[in-house]
Amino acid sequence: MFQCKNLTCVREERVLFNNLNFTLAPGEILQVEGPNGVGKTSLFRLLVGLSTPYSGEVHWQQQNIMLDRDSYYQNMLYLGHKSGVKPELTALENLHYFHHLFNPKVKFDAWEILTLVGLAGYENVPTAQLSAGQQRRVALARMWFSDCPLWILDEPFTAIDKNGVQVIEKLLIKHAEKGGMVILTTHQDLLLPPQLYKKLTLQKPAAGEQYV
Amino acid sequence: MFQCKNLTCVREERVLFNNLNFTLAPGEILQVEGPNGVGKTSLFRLLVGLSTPYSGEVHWQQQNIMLDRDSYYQNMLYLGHKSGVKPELTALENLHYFHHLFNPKVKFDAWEILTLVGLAGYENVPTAQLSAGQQRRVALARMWFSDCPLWILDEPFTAIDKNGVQVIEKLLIKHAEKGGMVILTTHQDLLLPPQLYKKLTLQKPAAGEQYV
Amino acid sequence: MFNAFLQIVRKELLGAFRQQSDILNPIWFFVIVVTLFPLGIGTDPALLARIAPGIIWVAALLAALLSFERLFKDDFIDGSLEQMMLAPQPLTWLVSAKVFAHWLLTGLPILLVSPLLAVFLSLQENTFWALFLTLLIGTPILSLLGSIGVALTIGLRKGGVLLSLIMLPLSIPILIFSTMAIDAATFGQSYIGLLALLGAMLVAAMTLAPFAIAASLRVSVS
Amino acid sequence: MFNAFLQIVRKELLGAFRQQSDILNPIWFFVIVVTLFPLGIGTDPALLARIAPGIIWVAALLAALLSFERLFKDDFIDGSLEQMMLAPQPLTWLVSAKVFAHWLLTGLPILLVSPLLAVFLSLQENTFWALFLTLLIGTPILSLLGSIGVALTIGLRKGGVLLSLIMLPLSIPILIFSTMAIDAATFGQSYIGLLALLGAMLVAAMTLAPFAIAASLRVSVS
Amino acid sequence: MWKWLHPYAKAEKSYTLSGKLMPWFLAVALPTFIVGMIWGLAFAPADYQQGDSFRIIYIHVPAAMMAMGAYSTMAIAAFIGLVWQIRLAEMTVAATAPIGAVYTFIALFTGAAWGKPMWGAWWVWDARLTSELILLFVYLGIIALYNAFSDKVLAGRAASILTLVGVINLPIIHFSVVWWNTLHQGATITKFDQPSMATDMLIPLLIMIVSFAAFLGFMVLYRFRNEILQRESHRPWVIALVQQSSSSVNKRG
Amino acid sequence: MAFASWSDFIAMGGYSFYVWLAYGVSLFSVLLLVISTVAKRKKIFKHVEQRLLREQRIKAAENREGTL
Ligand code: HEM
Ligand SMILES: Nc1ncnc2c1ncn2[C@@H]1O[C@H](COP(=O)(O)OP(=O)(O)OP(=O)(O)O)[C@@H](O)[C@H]1O
Ligand SMILES: Nc1ncnc2c1ncn2[C@@H]1O[C@H](COP(=O)(O)OP(=O)(O)OP(=O)(O)O)[C@@H](O)[C@H]1O
Ligand SMILES: [Mg+2]
Ligand SMILES: [Mg+2]
Repeated sequence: MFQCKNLTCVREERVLFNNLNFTLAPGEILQVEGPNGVGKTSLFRLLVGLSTPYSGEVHWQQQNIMLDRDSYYQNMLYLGHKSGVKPELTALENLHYFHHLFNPKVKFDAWEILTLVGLAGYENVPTAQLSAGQQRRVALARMWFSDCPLWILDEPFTAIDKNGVQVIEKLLIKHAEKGGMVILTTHQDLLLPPQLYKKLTLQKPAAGEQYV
Repeated sequence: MFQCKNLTCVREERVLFNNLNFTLAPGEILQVEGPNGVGKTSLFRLLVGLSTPYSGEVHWQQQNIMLDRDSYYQNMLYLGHKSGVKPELTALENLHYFHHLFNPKVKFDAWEILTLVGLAGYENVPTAQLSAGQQRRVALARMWFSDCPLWILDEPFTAIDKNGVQVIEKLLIKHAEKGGMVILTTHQDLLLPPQLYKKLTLQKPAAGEQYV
Repeated sequence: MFNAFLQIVRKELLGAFRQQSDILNPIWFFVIVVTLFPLGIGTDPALLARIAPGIIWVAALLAALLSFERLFKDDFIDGSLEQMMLAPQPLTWLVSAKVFAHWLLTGLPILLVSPLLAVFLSLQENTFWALFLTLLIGTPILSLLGSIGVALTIGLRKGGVLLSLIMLPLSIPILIFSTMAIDAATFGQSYIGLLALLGAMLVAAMTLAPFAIAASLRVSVS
Repeated sequence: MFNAFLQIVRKELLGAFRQQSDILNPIWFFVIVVTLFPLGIGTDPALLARIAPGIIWVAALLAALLSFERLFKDDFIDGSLEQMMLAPQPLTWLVSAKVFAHWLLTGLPILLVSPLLAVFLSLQENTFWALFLTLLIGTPILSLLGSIGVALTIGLRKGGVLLSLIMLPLSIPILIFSTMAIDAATFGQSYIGLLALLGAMLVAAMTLAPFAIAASLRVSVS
Repeated sequence: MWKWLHPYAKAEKSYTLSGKLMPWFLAVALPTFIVGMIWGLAFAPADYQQGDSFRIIYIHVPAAMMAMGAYSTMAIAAFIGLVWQIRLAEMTVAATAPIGAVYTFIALFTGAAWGKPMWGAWWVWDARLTSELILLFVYLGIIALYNAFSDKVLAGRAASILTLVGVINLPIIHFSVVWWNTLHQGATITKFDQPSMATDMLIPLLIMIVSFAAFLGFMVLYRFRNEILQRESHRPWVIALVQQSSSSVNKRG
Repeated sequence: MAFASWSDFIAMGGYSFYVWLAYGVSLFSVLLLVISTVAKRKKIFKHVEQRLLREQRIKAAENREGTL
């Protein structure tokens, strides 16, 4: 169970959103929508605990995430605008590092996963020498061996080609079917059938809510 | 007239494409397509003269671009994966800089243009403090006051919201109608009517062409 | 948990060895700075020997400083820092691994070349040993203190010179005690007390700095 | 064309003034390095006065070095460097504007604080003037030479320390001539010849370096 | 203490409270300053060794003492702010730093102006002097760090962390005179059992110390209010305040 | 009174330069601090006013057609 309680975000003196509430149960996918600059990334950084909310709390299994980071982070996978891939290491080395740091208990075959994300043949090239989309794929590869129930994905489809987008969407459905939860943003329309996911549309605060 | 003659690109001992030829006449829009890592960005960097081709030439008005950079650059606008916007300067300052350096002869009203790209009210915020899409918009704003006939745009729609994509596509059409040329890549489908633009699909070289 | 520590150290070393020049860089910088001084000051051996320990220490400080950028800044830009902060291990621990790797890549090489420099600057054996010991204890403190500085300035564009502003005053005590110890050695006095003081500072830094670094990171990366 | 030059200088200065601390940073760094030495070396005024010019020069060199990263590196990362290379003006000219801005932001402040440091290090007036003049002629050469180094190393990740390796040997001649001039001044001899030599180096650097920088950039950014 | 207040109301309450306190500090600082300065400059007897140059003491010593005092205040506030997550305490740190820096600068400058006639040099690398210089650097570092952040909440926290780390310099400054043999005076007035100074000279000094302390308090409160305004500028009460002040200006002009 | 006359007072027993320099610079720097602090308060007020204007501009822009 993932809960977002009365979350208020203030950035540079502007209120982005005020008293945001939502709950995510296992098996659900939530797409956060909204125009540029409305506060999606800011919201996600609150949800993963990278920044502290002006007011309100985020709860994972009835527990404030700020109070017990370690157990939250054992269950959460976040992919942001920045990919977190080390450019001077190869794809293979990057995967191994992620594996050891985040999911040490999962058994996995790095070569197999790199083939699945379409990087067969590029395993030993320093990531800096890959194309924009290929670099992104190295980061996304983590979804293929993650055992975390909660995935928080900020525009996972940037720079990914059409075929790639479809494959990832299938993966998301599979994850939800196994009881996982997904929160994601994207400016492209999801190709998923509408009954499979919820939408949350962020809007600019109305005139009365601009000041808290 | 923009011509690409027998262009071959080799990166790290791999042939990306071999003997590529195409011509672009005034009023045409060309979308370069292809899966991740096929060589679109590499092609574009050849087209603008940032890197030198393995073999072949790029011609602008019958003239090799490498031989007369200045006159080519007076007519060409390139937007790449990196936006070229200075994060510590405000949107306004960035626009003024671009204006003076690239299109000093055009008359323009920076405030008006920032309103057009949806940044009204953010004119004096350092760009670093804008959202991903808003930062991208600052870079794209150059299209609104550019007098260059040739636009070369590498994934201009990244991080832009749906409404934004439509507005930009309209701008591209207007540019083409005035006799301009556009070369762009994007992984999203263009919403333009198909008769308005050409497609060039890059493919991985077949087995026989892998070595030149 | 130990595995995570090792993995981070391994990743840092791998990255450095991939960019081969990276390992040699601090040494070269150090050597060049030390050779600049005889050029700038004159080559009188007595004078050189007199100011040598000070020069070597200042050079070590500056070499550490120059290499700090890479400790966290690159990680910040490519997003691997924020991923590290979301790892299911205590951040203090992961951060210690990074500092340790930094020391391996800058402090250790400086220790290894110091005998060479001692020859260049006509140091006596006694003085050299004091220099070596103070460097051995002092460079880890520099790595720890510097990391606090980097962690504080990481989110800022162009934190580079701000970092030096923050870090230098903090490292001045180490510099003072080290050079006092070396001076004592030159005059044949016992300097064990000063070494003990430095050691105490090291222990304090080792226990407290990781917390300061982690807290600073939580502030800077947000 | 002049407009483009001014615009680039303006942009650089604006960026630096936005980050208010950025203008003061080179000065502070410089001041701090200069204070480190008395701490590391000892406080005998005669000794200090003797090595002062060397220290000030080395500090100026290091301050320039530390600030080079920002000259092109930031521009490279955010893509404004490649945009500059696509501007319809000669690249050599635009590049000169950047170097000039760099000098305004690092060389000039150092000149301005040098009287203060002269007091700290008990310099005599005659020596001080020699120091000031050599700095006046020397720091632009440093900016120019350093820019070649940055332009060469920019495409490499972690070029930072590599840069210092390339740049320090190049700047050694300047250091040597400057300190020779200052020494001559200390002993009351004429140093006009050495200054002329430095001036000649400056002229040569100003005419040739922009081409070297532009060519290096075309290689690095590709 | 604040627990019963609405979480948003803390800042507004402290704003008004500090506004009420400010005049009191000023009421102490100004008269003591005038009295102390006139007394010290014109009425106190000249020192039998140093002559009239010793009158610099009336700013040198208060400034030096309050420079350290300001830092101690900051360190305590930083500790409170970080441990109990109190943003107001972090603001205090940011508010105090520039004042501390100015006091430190004054101590340094007056010391230098005193040293020239007494020791024959504007500057010597003496332990006391050096450590005071380091203190100035620490202050400048804190201010620069604070200014470099655009989000002032984060800036306050960063400055607090740096303040705490910088505490390692305090004992060094304090014991420097004991550890190194130095040109600089040892403790003279702080030996309370037997002050080694004539009372005629001592009393104005004490008055000046009080004045400097009260002025420190006044400035801290003023800057503290600035900090609150800056950080809370999205709150209705600040906007009301701004609109009120701008309309009153309009009425006048 | 430790001085016999005004000119004695100004002369400060031969140390006039140092004493008055010290006092002058101290007063000056304190004055600078005060001025900058007061100016800061004004700046904050102006900043908030500007922000209010900015919000009005955003409102106005929202009603326009064809913006990105
Ligand atoms: C730049 C030069 C100087 C600096 C940075 C400096 C700094 C200090 C400091 C930090 C204190 C400590 C105040 C305290 O106890 O909390 C102090 C006190 C004092 N200084 Fe200086 N000083 C300088 C020059 C001088 C000179 C030249 C004289 C006189 C010849 C002098 C006379 C005193 C006296 C009498 C005290 C009071 C000592 C006490 O009662 O504790 N100072 N100074
Ligand atoms: N800096 C580089 N050095 C060496 N090889 C590179 C470099 N950048 C890209 N490549 C290689 O060139 C190929 C094409 O890369 P390019 O960036 O042109 O692809 P792209 O079509 O733009 O892909 P994307 O859709 O992901 O942006 C890739 O397979 C990559 O491995
Ligand atoms: N580092 C920052 N400092 C201050 N303000 C910021 C910062 N980053 C973003 N903002 C502000 O917060 C608002 C929301 O930004 P955010 O990045 O959350 O938007 P977003 O919804 O993710 O937009 P996009 O679709 O463009 O990614 C923006 O209006 C921006 O001005
Ligand atoms: Mg976003
Ligand atoms: Mg690409």
